[in-house]
Amino acid sequence: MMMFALPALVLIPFLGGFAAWIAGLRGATRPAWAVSLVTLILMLLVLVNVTLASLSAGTGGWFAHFSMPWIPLLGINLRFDLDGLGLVMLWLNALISFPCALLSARNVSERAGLFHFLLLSTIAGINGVFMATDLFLFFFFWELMLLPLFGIILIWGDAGRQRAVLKFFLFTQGSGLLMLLAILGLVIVNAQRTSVITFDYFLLSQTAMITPVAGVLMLGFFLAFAVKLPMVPFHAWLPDTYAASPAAASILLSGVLAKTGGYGMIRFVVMLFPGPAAHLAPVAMTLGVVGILYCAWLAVAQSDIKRLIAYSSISHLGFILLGVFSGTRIGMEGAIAQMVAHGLSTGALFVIAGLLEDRLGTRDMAKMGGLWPAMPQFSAFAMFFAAASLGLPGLGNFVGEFLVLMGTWQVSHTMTFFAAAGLVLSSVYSLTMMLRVFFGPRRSEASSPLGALSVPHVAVLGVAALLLLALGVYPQPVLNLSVPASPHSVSYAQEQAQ
Amino acid sequence: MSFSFLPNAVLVLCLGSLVQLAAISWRRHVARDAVLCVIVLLASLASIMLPTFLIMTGSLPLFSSDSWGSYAGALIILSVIAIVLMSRHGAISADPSVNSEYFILLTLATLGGVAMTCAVNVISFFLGLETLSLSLLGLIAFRNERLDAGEAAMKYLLLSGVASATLIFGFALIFAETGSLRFAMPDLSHLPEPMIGTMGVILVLTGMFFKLSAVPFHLWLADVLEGTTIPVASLVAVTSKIALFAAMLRYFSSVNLGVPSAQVNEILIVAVLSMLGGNLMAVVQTDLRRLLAGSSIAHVGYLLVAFLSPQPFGVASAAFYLAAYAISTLGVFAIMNGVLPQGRDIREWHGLFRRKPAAALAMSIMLISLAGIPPAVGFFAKFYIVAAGVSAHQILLLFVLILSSTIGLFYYLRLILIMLTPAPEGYVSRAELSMPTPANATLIAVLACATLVLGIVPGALVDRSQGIVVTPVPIPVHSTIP
Amino acid sequence: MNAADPNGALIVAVILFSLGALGVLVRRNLLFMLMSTEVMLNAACLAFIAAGNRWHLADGQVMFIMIVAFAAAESAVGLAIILRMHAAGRATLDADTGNRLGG
Amino acid sequence: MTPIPAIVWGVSLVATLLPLVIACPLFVSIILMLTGGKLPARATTLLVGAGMGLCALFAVISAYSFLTGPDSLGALHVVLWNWMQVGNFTAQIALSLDRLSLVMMLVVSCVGFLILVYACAYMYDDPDIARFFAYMTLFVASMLLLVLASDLLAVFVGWEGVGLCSYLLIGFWYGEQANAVAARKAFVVTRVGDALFLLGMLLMATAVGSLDIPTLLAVGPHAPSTTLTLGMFLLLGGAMAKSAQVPLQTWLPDAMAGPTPVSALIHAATMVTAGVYLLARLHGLFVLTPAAMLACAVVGFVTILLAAGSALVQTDIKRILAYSTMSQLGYMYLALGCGAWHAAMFHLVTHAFFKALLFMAAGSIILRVHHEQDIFKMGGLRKDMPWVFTAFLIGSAALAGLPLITAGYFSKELILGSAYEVSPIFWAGALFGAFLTSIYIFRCVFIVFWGGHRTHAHGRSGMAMALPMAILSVLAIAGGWMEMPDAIANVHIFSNLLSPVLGALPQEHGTSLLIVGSLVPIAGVTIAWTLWRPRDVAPTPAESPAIATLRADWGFDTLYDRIFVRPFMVLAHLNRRDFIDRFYDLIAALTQGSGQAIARLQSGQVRRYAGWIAAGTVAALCLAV
Amino acid sequence: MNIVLELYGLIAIGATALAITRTIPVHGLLYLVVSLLALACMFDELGAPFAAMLEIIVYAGAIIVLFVFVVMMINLGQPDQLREKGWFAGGAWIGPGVIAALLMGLLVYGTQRSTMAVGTAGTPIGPQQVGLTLYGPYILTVELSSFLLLAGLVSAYHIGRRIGGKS
Repeated sequence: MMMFALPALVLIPFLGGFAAWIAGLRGATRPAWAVSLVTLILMLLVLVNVTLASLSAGTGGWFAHFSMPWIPLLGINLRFDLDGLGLVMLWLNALISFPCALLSARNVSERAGLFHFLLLSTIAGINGVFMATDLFLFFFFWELMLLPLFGIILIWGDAGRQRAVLKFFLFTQGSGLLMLLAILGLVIVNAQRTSVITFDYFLLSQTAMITPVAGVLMLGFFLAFAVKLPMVPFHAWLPDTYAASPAAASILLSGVLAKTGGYGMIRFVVMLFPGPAAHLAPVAMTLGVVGILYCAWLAVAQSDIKRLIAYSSISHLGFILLGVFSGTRIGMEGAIAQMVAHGLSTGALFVIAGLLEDRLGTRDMAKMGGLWPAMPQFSAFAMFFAAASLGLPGLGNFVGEFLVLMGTWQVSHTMTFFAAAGLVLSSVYSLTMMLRVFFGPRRSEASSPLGALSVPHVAVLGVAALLLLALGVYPQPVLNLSVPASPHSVSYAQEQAQ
Repeated sequence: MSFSFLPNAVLVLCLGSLVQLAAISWRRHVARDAVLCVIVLLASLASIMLPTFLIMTGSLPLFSSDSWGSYAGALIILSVIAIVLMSRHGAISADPSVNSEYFILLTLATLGGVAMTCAVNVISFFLGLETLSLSLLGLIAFRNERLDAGEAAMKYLLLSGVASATLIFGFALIFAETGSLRFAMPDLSHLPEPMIGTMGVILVLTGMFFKLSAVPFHLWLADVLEGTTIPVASLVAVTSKIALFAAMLRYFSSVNLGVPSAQVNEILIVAVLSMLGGNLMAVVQTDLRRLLAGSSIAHVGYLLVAFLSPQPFGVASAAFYLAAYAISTLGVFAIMNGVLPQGRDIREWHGLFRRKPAAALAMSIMLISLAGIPPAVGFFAKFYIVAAGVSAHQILLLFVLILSSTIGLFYYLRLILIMLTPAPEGYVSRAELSMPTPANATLIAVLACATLVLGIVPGALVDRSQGIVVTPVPIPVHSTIP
Repeated sequence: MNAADPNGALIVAVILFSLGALGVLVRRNLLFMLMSTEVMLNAACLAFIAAGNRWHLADGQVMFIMIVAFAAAESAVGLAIILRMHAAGRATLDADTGNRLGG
Repeated sequence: MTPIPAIVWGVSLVATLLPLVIACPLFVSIILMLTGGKLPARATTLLVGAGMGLCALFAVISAYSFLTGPDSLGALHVVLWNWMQVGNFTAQIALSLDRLSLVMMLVVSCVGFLILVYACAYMYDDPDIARFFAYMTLFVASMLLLVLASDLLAVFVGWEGVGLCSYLLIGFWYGEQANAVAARKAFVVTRVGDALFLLGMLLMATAVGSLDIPTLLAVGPHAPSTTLTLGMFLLLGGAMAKSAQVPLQTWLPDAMAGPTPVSALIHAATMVTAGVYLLARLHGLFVLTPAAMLACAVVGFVTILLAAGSALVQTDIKRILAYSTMSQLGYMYLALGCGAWHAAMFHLVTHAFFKALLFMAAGSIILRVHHEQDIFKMGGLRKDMPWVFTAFLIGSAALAGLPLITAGYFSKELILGSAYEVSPIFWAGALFGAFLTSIYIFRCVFIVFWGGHRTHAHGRSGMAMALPMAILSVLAIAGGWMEMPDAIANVHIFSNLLSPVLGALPQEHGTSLLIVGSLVPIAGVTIAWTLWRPRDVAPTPAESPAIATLRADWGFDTLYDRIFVRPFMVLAHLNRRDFIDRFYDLIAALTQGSGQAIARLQSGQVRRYAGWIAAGTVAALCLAV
Repeated sequence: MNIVLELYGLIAIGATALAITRTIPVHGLLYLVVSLLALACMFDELGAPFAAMLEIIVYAGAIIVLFVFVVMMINLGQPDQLREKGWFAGGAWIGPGVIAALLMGLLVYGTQRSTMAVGTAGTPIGPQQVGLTLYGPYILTVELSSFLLLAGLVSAYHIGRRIGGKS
């Protein structure tokens, strides 16, 4: 059962997507929506099952495994393995995918079937990324998950989407090709040493390499993940893309997709190339800090609410970079916690931004203002997530940021100092957003009746808020569970030998 | 023991063209001729699998029967079958009653192409090449009432004349230096004065690059694709390139291309220029065919990366890439031909997803494949090529490849994007949507499925391509008079 | 009979080849361009004959025959195209003007 | 293995009640948030009253049983759960009750209770009363967590929590842009301190391996002294921002934009004193770092004078009180810097009493004169509202430190004495500050309550407002009697209470200081009377550029605006489109341009095409040569 | 050294140079015929009498005549001639001249370095020998060349044919 759970996590959303597409062919929105929801619930059930099985296996190791030959001549297998990190990321993906599907009903009035197909395909691809341990398979999913998203943004996106989407794609694909180079380089180096062509993560992790080669190979991986994360100065695609995306896509992008970059950094940069990664760490951390400050600074000046959230998102992701490369356990845990918390909080903020755009017909904050009395419940949620985003202790983001800072402090005091300055700036932009959107006198443009929140919205935002709160006050289960397993994990090697 | 033979496919195609001629001389019937053409092509395809029919012993080897030749020959024949399927009688010429020649020329072009891929002697290669060229000329100018077609043919004629002359001049220099007409790059290190041999090889390369349309010998391609009909354009862009690339690979198979030399440097520079130039050129095109010309040039550059990488990946990845390229490019042309034959301006393609979703989806799959994104076959093909390049440590080429494929992404995706969005305000469409013929529709469906299936399960083709070897061209016993 | 020097013939071939190339590059009249390609082919023929002489092989002449066959076919097709374009309304034989393809 | 969170429910009564002290206001807050303003005002006030009453009751009971309990000299530790545990770093959500936190808990819960009762009346007619009390009770809960938490990181939760509530409450009337801007300013400025606090915690955690305060106090002294000094400076920075000390004081005057009970609770009695409390809790480490202590004293000293100077020329009654709060906090910092922990804590307590009282009285005035806050538009209110007058007078007297009868007198004397011990300059400055204090507060009293009517007062303050004021009035007078210098009476209830935690009260000084200290406030009041006693002409505020600067907080605001805020914002707006993005645009344009150039090669002229072929061949031949 | 060969070579070069610079097509063609005849003589000198005959018969006799036919059919007049003259104005020569000169220089440089020993040269390779080679080892290429000619034939036939309204 556990054996097939992993491929099922990819196949279920994909097949469900097909079913949704077929269900939506008649033009009705409802059936496709329902199929999509059922699929997600099914996926969640499988995930629960996997989690329960994993919990009994203890932490820090590999929980589940699946392998099947794919292109045997090149040593390429359909290989999935699951460790704590992957499991936590899968959960994040599953949680984020619900609002995407739930809240789509409003924006997506036509071709809903196609929308759900694309959405679920993206989710399937992301699931694959989080589990694949064959490097070719990983790369396959890595590229694959973007394609449906491309469609979603293009078909249902806002003005300027064409430019944005092209930019997004060029950045990610271009860097992806660098990663492909690195993967192949690793495979070839390994093949020269062992005369076996394999793309297996575990086998490749044992490749002995001379430093310059390893460094160059690592750089290929690093750049691909740095673009996806994104790291300054490769962030230019993100604000445009987030701003132009429909709500569901921006939730997915900010909530999960960016985290694939962080995930990759951990699994394929730090774990696979520990030595070179340590050499790169000062650069990566500096760029992380620069990103934290620079993008927070940019966020302050934005008038488009989605762009503001987008820049704030990059700023927060700098902490992930910082934590991953701090080289400390605590920093790494912090980075993982930050990924989860940031996924939830930014995802929720995009739900809010999407709703605002929906109700007001604009994203320009200059045309908003004084919305609190018109939509108190909604505004309270916004306040909550703004507080989470500025790192209020007691909410999930703080745990991540604190642990990251703690990890960083052990490495560099200066960097920690500047990163902490980012906390001040985060309060500036978060509160500026609150000020310009919800406080102050009511703008005349925004005087149309805004209405109450729908039940799905309340549910989504409420669940996100509860999870953030839970993560904030009792993060220990996540911290325990999310320990990334080493490719050299002894117990796993034994298990494989049997 | 040396022996001479005619490859089965060549033989079948020769006979087939005669049969077609005879059929025409009996009575003209266009549909019959088309069917006949397909039958001939299928027969030649089948004959590739069979042992050689016609062997003459004790003679000079003119053709080889290795797996590379069979594979490339099969690809050529399959691509021509696809081209026959996408040919619509109304579009080939103004007066469909004369279309019988069209099919004969297609058969002859196939004949030339297959002969080239198997040729191991300069003379047989030359004849194959020129048979293909002359047939192409006739096909390019087939709608001869059009000035466009005439101009395209004229350009092709003049430039290909120059290129052919250069090519054979190069052969002549090599012949003068080595005294051999073996179709294999001479081992220059054993020559007393290698420079003239090197110059000969470079002149030969000029001729080959011209036919491959590699930068800077590429300028004719866009004009020819623009000037002729869509099926012929795909013949130029796909079939003739496969044939030439196959021959070129055979020509250089006997030398180690990992060792730097003048000709290796030239190929390297041309590869870099082709990848960059083709993609950069395509970025700014507004005419779909010229855009595809740029794309085709760029793909030649990618192929050259595989070309420069030694065994085991080099040949296998080139073989795979040729198939992927053929499938995807033919797919694009087939869709153009079937859905929007007048859709030269890319703005005509706006909103195709709304107007013809299936065709637009197929087109997107093809473009994704050309761009090298999973799950289409082009992804694995590019992966394979990069693997070959990495194993050969072609750092420069790989970086250029990555840079240029990123540029390439831009225009492929822009096309998809255009199909997804409605036409801009004020653009008056002149092209009309047409209904693809059943044959064309089938072709599109088959190609789209092939793109996806081979993309997801490339194993079978990988196994096939890994098994391909280019047997070294035999050193002939000199053609002394018996 | 004196022994002919294939080397000298080769130089003549090279010069002829370059002259042919010059003709293609410099002439705007399609007819002359076609003629120039014939010159280039001729140069190649000469080179083959000279090489055949050097190695005392008949292969050079065989190749010559093939080239002549090709030259004949090519000029026939080329002239046919020129005639057809003329008939289809292209005003002059100028290769530089009246082009519809390009850009 | 997953460690099971260690929830150790204490067997004792205190251990059970202590979490409830925090939980009561928290639950009230959650209920109010979840009901989303649908509760009627009466239900809301009842709920708040009950919740806060229970909170105060539990606090008192637990304080009583702690003091009477077995380990009343030590600390009681209640571990609720393991917050996070990574590697060898552990943070717990744990409460600890010792005598220091006990005092603070009592102040917060009891004063908080009184102010919330007052607020029930004050805010009764506001349509958003539920939101108001949701924030207020959340604030109380956060403040109690801050006070009781045993782990610095948990303290930080409360620390930021009160900051957030302060932000929300300053911006409570968000309809006015200015209020929301003031709220943001308050949060951001204190956030600067929070960042420093966080850095200090990181440093301590790294040096000590734990943020648990008892561990810190036990292990911390063994840390290298530079580390310790740096850590203390960072924590001091955090405390200063929270307590609005120079140079991070600019947010407090603007924070008066919130409803007056907010000012009373947050910006006078509790939150702003959190810094003082924090430093007092860490006094064991603080005392080891003389540099940090000196800095603390200097900061307090400067703040006393600057704030008193500003208060002297304010026209807004709440701003006068705000500056006076800053000034009084300055006294506490001076005391901390001088190592007079008892004095600082004592002043904290008395200040909480009289400043809350002053704010309540001011609030009552404001409410009854149609939300007029300019003192020069008031006048002669003595007769309209005698009870409020009395309360305000008592508060003012305590603030000015009128000798013997006010609580402020005793706490201030204690500080003055210890300041003299460290440096006579500190003493003299603080004394001068006291002089200014009595002038500015009685200037306010005389202008507002004497003279002719310049505004019309209406209505009456209800019981719910009067009672808390009455209680606080009593405390503002009698609170001081807990601790008297030996020269007056040998009463040391307060210092005895805290001695087990803070150590013994230092040696007392002669009566000469005491006498000088007693005369100065009286002199101040006299001067105030001569300057602002009722005359025929209505008093007007003095105007001159110097005074305007003084009134505008000595120009700090403008300065910060010029050197920090404006360059930051202007540059940010200039770079709004992100120059890195432009760089990529440039690359795109280059690509496009080279594409155009390459496409232009295809001129359509076959000669040129042939030319390129020939040129390519020539170039390749060059390779061969 | 073979003075005769050099002489023929010079004639061929001169005639070719004149052929490609004429303004009147028929003049150009006539010079081309001279060049071809000189080449034929060179072939003969190089021991390829059969090739020399073919050169005269097929090239000069058939192909050039084809050109002459076309020139006659197109019937270019005086204006074309004047225009051709105009095209020869100075600047037009620079680029092509440089490229061609470079091409020639490089190739001459390359061939000059070659030390071509005169092997068994001198004995001509007669028609019989050529015939035996052509119909011996190269028999299949003869067969293929017929298809080359077929392709040329079909192409030329189709292109030359009138289609559409004019017919």
